[in-house]
Amino acid sequence: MPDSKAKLSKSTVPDKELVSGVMLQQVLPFALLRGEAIVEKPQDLFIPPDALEVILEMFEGPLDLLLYLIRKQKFDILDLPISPITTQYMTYVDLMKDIKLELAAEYLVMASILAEIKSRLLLPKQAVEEDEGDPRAELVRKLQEYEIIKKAAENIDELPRLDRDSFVAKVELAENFVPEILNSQVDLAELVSALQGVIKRTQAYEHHHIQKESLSTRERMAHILTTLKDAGIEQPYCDFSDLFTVKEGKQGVVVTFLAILELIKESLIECVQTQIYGEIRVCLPRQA
Amino acid sequence: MVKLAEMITDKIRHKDIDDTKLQRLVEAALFIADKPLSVQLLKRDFLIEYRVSNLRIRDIIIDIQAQYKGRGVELNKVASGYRFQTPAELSDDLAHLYKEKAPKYSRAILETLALIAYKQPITRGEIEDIRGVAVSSQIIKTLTDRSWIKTIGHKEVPGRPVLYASTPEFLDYFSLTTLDQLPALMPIEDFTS
Amino acid sequence: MVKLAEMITDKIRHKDIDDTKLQRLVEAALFIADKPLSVQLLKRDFLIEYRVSNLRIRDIIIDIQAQYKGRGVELNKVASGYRFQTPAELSDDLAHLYKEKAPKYSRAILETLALIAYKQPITRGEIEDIRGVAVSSQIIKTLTDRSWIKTIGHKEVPGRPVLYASTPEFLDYFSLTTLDQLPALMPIEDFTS
Repeated sequence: MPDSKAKLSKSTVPDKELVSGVMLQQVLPFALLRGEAIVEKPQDLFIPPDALEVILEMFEGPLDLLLYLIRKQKFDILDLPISPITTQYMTYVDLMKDIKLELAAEYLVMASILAEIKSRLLLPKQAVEEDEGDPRAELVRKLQEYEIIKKAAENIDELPRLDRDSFVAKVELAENFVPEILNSQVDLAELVSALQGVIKRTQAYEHHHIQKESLSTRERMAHILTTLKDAGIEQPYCDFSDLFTVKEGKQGVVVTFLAILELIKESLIECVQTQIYGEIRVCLPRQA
Repeated sequence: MVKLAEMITDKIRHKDIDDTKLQRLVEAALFIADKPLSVQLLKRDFLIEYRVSNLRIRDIIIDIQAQYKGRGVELNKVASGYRFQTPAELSDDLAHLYKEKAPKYSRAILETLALIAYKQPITRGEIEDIRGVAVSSQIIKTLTDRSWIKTIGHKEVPGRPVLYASTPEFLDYFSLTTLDQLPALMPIEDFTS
Repeated sequence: MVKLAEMITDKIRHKDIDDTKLQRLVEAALFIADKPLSVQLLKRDFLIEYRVSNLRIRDIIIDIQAQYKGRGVELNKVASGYRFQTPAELSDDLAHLYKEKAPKYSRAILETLALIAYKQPITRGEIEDIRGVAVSSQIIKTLTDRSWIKTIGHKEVPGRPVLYASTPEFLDYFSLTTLDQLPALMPIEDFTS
């Protein structure tokens, strides 16, 4: 049905159809349907229900509907003519009900607010208490506040945005790209439990001497070997005395000495003395 | 903990880098990152091995920006950093291809977003008050899922309602750097014609 | 059908485009497309409104390729078309951004490491004797790559097997100053019984 394609087309409403007076808006075109103005007198004019639904659903709420009515008729918002606005508002609310539009409670609350303002305005001026201002003031404030936000939302919608007005550049990585591999974490406890696992598995207990005390000797053995290796080809030896650090005290000397003895025993180093009472030199064994 | 992290960084950040190489790396990083990169992020994630000052990175970025002037993409500063994007002048030519795919947002979403952006921090009740209608949970969810809004605490009134604020991602999406750059709110108009 | 499509295309393809604009558009298209673009695709999806020959597009692409030489990204030809990529030379530097976790070390690796730490200097054969299984070269390589073990010489026995010891890096990793600080193994009586 082409009727359902009705569009709200505020800007194209011909000016002559707008009555600029305040109280006489009987013919209010608020939309064009296939080129014809739709006016808000449903009893006089057939409005296809589909089209009406589209139009009514466009309102974001009672404030939006009120703003629309005010703007369309160029009412002065600061001097709001409550009576015609209330009438028109109620017409729309009735329409919404008629076409079974899910009518939010907010619309009915607004209707009662309008009715209340209207009744207060109808009271003789003297009856209004001194300190009570214009009963429309609060409504006007809300309408203005809402209109500012309505406009702000429209502005935001028009801002250049990604994927509509601007697009982010994206570039592939080279074929040879390999992500960094994070090393696995190891806990000291895991290391200990691994070793204890080995020990438990071992049938013979010949490695019982693995204990804390021997470690310093073992470490010193590794240290001496490293020193000798680092001594290089030019001078593949080290003076015996250089292996000892006086700072370490007696215990350090003992550990170093034990380490040297153990290394000699395991044929990992050799000690040479080129002359009697000469310096003892420690070196790696000559290659066979 | 911070101490340790600093020590590690100091240990890693040791290599020198010349301007040509630095520029290549920064350029490549900006192109492959899936989000805008700040100077800090560039330094932390891409230049970890190099000894390079924030000032030098900033200078390089300014150089790159100049070099891309008038090209098919330009280097823009948005709220959370720098990113390469197509210039506004090309949007008409490029947009037709993506028009159907571009997400559209309802007035309800845009009005809620506008209220949060302009009046933050704001509660849901305050939004409902100004809009005159209830704010559905779906709207809040959509805005949160897009990372455009976040909760930043509770208002100390009965019920302690959640307070919403906008995020840098919101500004990024609209290619803005700060909230100041949002269009000015319309001054209250006199409606008399 | 083909005839009709051609006619439509001819009708749409009517605008002239200068080289500067063409280059900007092609460049932008290549940067925002989510797949490589062939000359045909460029023409169909991004230049539909313009009267432009394949040859001209190809020339523009060659120009762009030249302009990006030595920069942070380069324009490469792959099977299905052209796409911007980071240069191969930058891969190492960019690797930091994408991190993958290595799998946890196997029991074999941990046992080998523990034996080297507690029994150094030690040969591979000795480790195998104690563990009762062969020590794969991969295990030695993993621990060497990690800089946790090193060779410190040869044992003067037949075959002169290499001797392994732990490194200062090993101590650093476990926050130890000396090997003495390695935890004592379970008390002797626990495993003599």
